[in-house]
Amino acid sequence: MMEQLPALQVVLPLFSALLCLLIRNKTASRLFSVAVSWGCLAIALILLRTVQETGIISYHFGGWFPPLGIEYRIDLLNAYVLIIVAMISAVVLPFGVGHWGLSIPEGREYLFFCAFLLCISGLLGITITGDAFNVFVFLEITSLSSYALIAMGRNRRALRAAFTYLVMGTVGGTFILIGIGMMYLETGTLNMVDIANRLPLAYGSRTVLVAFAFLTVGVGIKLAVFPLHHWLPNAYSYAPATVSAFLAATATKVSYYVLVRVIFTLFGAAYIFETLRFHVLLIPLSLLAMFIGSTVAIYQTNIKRLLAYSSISQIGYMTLGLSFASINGLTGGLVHLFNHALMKGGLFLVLASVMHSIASNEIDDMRGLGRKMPFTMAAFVLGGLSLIGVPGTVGFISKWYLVVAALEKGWYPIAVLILLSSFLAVIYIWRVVEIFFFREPAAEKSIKEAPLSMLIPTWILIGGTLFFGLQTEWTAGVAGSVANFLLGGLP
Amino acid sequence: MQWLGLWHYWAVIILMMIGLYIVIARDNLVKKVMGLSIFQVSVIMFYVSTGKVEGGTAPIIPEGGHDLVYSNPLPHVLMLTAIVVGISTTALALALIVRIQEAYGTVEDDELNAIDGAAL
Amino acid sequence: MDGWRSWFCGKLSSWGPPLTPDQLIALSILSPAVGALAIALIGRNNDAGYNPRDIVTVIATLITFGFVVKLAGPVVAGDRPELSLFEVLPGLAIAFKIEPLGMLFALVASGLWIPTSIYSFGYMRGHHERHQTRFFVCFAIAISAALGIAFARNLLTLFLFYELLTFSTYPLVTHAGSGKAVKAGRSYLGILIFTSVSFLLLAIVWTWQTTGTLEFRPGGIVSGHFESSRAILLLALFVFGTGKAALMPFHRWLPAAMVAPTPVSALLHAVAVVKAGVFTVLKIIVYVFGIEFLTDGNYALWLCYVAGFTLIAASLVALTKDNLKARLAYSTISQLSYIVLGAALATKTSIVGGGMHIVMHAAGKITLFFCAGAIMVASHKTEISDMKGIGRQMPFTMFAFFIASLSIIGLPPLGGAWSKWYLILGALDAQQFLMVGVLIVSSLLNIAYLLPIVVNAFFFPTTEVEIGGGIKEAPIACVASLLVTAFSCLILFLYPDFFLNLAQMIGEF
Amino acid sequence: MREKIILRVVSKAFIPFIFLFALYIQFHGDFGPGGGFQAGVVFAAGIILYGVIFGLDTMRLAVPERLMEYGIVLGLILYGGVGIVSLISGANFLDYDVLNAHDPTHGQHLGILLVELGVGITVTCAMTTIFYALAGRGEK
Repeated sequence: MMEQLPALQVVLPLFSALLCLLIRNKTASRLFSVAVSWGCLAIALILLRTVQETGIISYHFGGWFPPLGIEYRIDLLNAYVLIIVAMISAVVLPFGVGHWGLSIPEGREYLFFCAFLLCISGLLGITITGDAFNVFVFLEITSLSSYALIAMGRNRRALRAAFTYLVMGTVGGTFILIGIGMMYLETGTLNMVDIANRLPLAYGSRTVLVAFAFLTVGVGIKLAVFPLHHWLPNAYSYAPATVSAFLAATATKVSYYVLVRVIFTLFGAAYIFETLRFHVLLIPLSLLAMFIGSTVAIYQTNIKRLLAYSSISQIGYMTLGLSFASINGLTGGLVHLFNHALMKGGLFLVLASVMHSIASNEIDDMRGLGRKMPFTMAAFVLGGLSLIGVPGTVGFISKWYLVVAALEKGWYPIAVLILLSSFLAVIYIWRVVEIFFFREPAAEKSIKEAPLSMLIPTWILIGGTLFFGLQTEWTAGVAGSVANFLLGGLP
Repeated sequence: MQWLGLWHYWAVIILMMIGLYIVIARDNLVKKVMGLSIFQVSVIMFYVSTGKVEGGTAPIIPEGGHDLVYSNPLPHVLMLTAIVVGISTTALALALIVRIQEAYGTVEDDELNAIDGAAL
Repeated sequence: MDGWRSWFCGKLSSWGPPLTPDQLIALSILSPAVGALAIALIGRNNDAGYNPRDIVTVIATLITFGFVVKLAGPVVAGDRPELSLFEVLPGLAIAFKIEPLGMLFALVASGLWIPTSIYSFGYMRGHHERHQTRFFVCFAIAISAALGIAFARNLLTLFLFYELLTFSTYPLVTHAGSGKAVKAGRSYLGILIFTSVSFLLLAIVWTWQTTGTLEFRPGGIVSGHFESSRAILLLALFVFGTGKAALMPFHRWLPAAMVAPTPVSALLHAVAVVKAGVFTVLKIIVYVFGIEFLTDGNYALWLCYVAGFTLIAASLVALTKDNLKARLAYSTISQLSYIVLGAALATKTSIVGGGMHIVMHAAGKITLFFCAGAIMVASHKTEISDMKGIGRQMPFTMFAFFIASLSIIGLPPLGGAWSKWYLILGALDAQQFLMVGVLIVSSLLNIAYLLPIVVNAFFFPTTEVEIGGGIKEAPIACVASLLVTAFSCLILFLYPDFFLNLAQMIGEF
Repeated sequence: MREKIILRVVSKAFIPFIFLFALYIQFHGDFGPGGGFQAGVVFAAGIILYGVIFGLDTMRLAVPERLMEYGIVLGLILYGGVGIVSLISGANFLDYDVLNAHDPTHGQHLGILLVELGVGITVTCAMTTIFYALAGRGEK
């Protein structure tokens, strides 16, 4: 069975999603999806170990050998991203087991879990596949299920948010499709390794250029790179709380993975950064994202929107790391992928607990909440510190690599800007921390600490931000060898 | 006149722009979805047209005929999936529009904005 | 090593349970943290009467101090115990190694924690403060962070605990929860984080990127990698990045932090936090730049002037302040610059002076703050002009205030005399006669802003109508602690050997 | 549209042929153009035509909503089941060769037939469900 794991990684959640439709009972479908997500995590862990021990795994479907058939190709990079997706889903799905509350629409629980599992399988599929067209298919599976998930939010604005996301997402997805088509025209293959081998022959061609443009813009929309981020704040704010946590921690991460794949595997860093000088575009955009995202976050009154804008700025860090095209920079970007998943997942879970307790996301309603829900809010503070990049948290590690990368290139102003932008994070985090802890509660309502089934998943992620802030061998270590591998060095 | 030789690209691009324009410029959500569909169809046309080989036939091997030129079937197969994706997207979009209509009583974007307030 | 010293060192290290030095390092940093946890768990919402958390606090202070003292023995004897934890980044670990300067700072911070805790019980009760459990928890964490800074083996570890110290003291500054406190907390956190993230971290990464190491080493690590303007820039980033050293223009947080309850001002903003700042500056100058490197290139000359300016300017500002705590705050800023100046002069003697001043100023300033707090608890007075004649109602407090003032001014027979002595010697060594002048002028200014308070208190009749009315001495816990710290100023003059030894060993890693 | 007699009669006559054609596309997909997708859509078109002409309630009697929802799943499970069977038989996912122990080509035939059947069922049911979902909204 071991050699079938790559297929199972995707097939397991995919078919479990269908089974959820058959089960229909809300508790049963919930427990079932939790079990499935844990199974996915186990598979992902085994795959990472296998890749580390034996190198690249190649799996082909239906007896068609690559490059003709569809190939699942797992190297360090996707194994690493698989872990992120599987881990977050394994933590988010059990969140609040035993409580039905507000985050899951009543009467449609099984549909919720079905969409959730579909989304997981889509994300895992994008990550694992070695076939360019397959990326598109899984991308659409992810997108469709996430539109549905977002639309399940309680506020009617969730519907509009989902619709906007749908329009933007479809345009993005279609752009990716065009890009893939162009590459197919130029190389006659859809297998990524094959494309990568053949593209250098066509570097002069305009088709390749256009293909790259379409792919980047398409992925950029999905990734919410500044100025293509329009859909993200509303989608995250109005989605059901656990969905925000899951999407914030995984969806953009997987899009980032696709971008890295496109740039470093398909087109090759030398072509993108030396011939096209892509960083000339990407670095200013990343910096703008960092500053504008954070600045807008400062003025939000809805805490989920605040975190959503913070996500936009954090995505700026990731793309910045990528655009250095150096080992340290890419390590920084990739490690931030993991780190940001941990902290944003944790923070959104905190908000889900808060939502459960006070049924509001407005910062004003959370006055003095630190005293009523000390453990939950302490988790928020720690997650916030991590966003700021305080040493001892994961945020520091990412920032460290980015600054080192900037200095290494001699781009001192960028190093300074990276640090300054973390100061903006201090402002938007501390503004709400003050309100949580140093304001008197509005009215004496009986607000209780969140139940254990919510606290444990939250603290797993938040604890992770602390643990991996000190023990970086599994995050920065792996990210470092991925960066080495992508930039052509030895893994 | 080389640029005219690739006339199917022109068709694709014009369709695509029409679609995008509708998505951007129309306020009615249903029309937006229509634009989106046109946009997607343009890409499907693009793929299908690239699979065409001069004088090629459907890639089904008749008995005895080995020297025939076939069109490239792969883009067609891919588009099968893309069509399904398109249908799903449209269906989902329409479902959302129905629910927006129920929740807001309108499907015009500017009216929706007015209802939700400028704070969006 | 003479006889009594080896006997003393032996005594220091042999008492108590047998533990290896690396265990001791871990224990001394952990015990305040564990104490914090225990306080959090045991603490009740009873802020007025008996509360078991008080006992836990005292036990934690004693145990921590015990561990630090037990470590002092081997350090004085020449050992440099170390402990390495995780490797955070390749070649960069969270690691501790104790050298004399760190030992000095650790002894001061953990030692003064004991009287401060006892003082706090009296003060917090007397002042009817709320959320006392949170107060003691954060206090203990702050001490843990201070010890981490003291023992850090590399810049990364130091930075980690530096930031931990900032964040753990924030709730203490905003303790009152009033609008004013929250606003002060903002500028406190804002300035400290801004400087540390924008400058200090940048300097650290730059150093790492250029030299490939962040370890503290005798003789420094940057020589050979940085020169001329780049060295000056790096030094500026480091020194201004250490916002806790309150060098102008990044000093505003310190007066702002005075909204905190007085024990916080006393221990943290006269001892642990600010001393962590100047300690960091000293440590960076001695172990990252290296004294020779700085004097050879004359890179630190500008810092002398900045420190000298801060020294005089802050004293002048202090003269204008009528609020006692504000005056003490500016006095602290000025006194911190003595230490920075000692570092910037970069001679062996001036470094000794700087190190000694960490101890001497701590003992003096904590007493002054204790007195200010005691006056506040007993009479609810905060303005100096209202304190006329208060010496008659609170003789012990004001006597202690007098002793401590003399120590800050630097008059024998009090501890402050030693550090000033060495600082002036250091300035002479460096042939910075202007700085000698600055030091002398500032001593005069010290007299001008401290002694009038005492004179007011003892020799002027009170202006209040109800003479001898409500005002009595502060609670016994307060008075006892402030007398102990005042007495320690005297002791430090008579027996400075131990700290002097440590200070003279600075640079021997 | 209950009064439109022509529509009713004509569509009644047409619907069986639509179904038949769908089945043809479904099972001839092996040898010519066609397959599950197309067949499913045509089949669903027949059902939806019935619904449009005779009303939702009548349609619900003929093809219950719940049945259609299960149909989506069952079709896909049939598809996936083929994959799982090939997994269990020791080959890779969706490797049809192992489905028939004697002749890989027969295995291929069987495999594609089952998979396409699954697709056909799913598409039919999905289309019908979408119709229900959109058309049924107004009644609630």
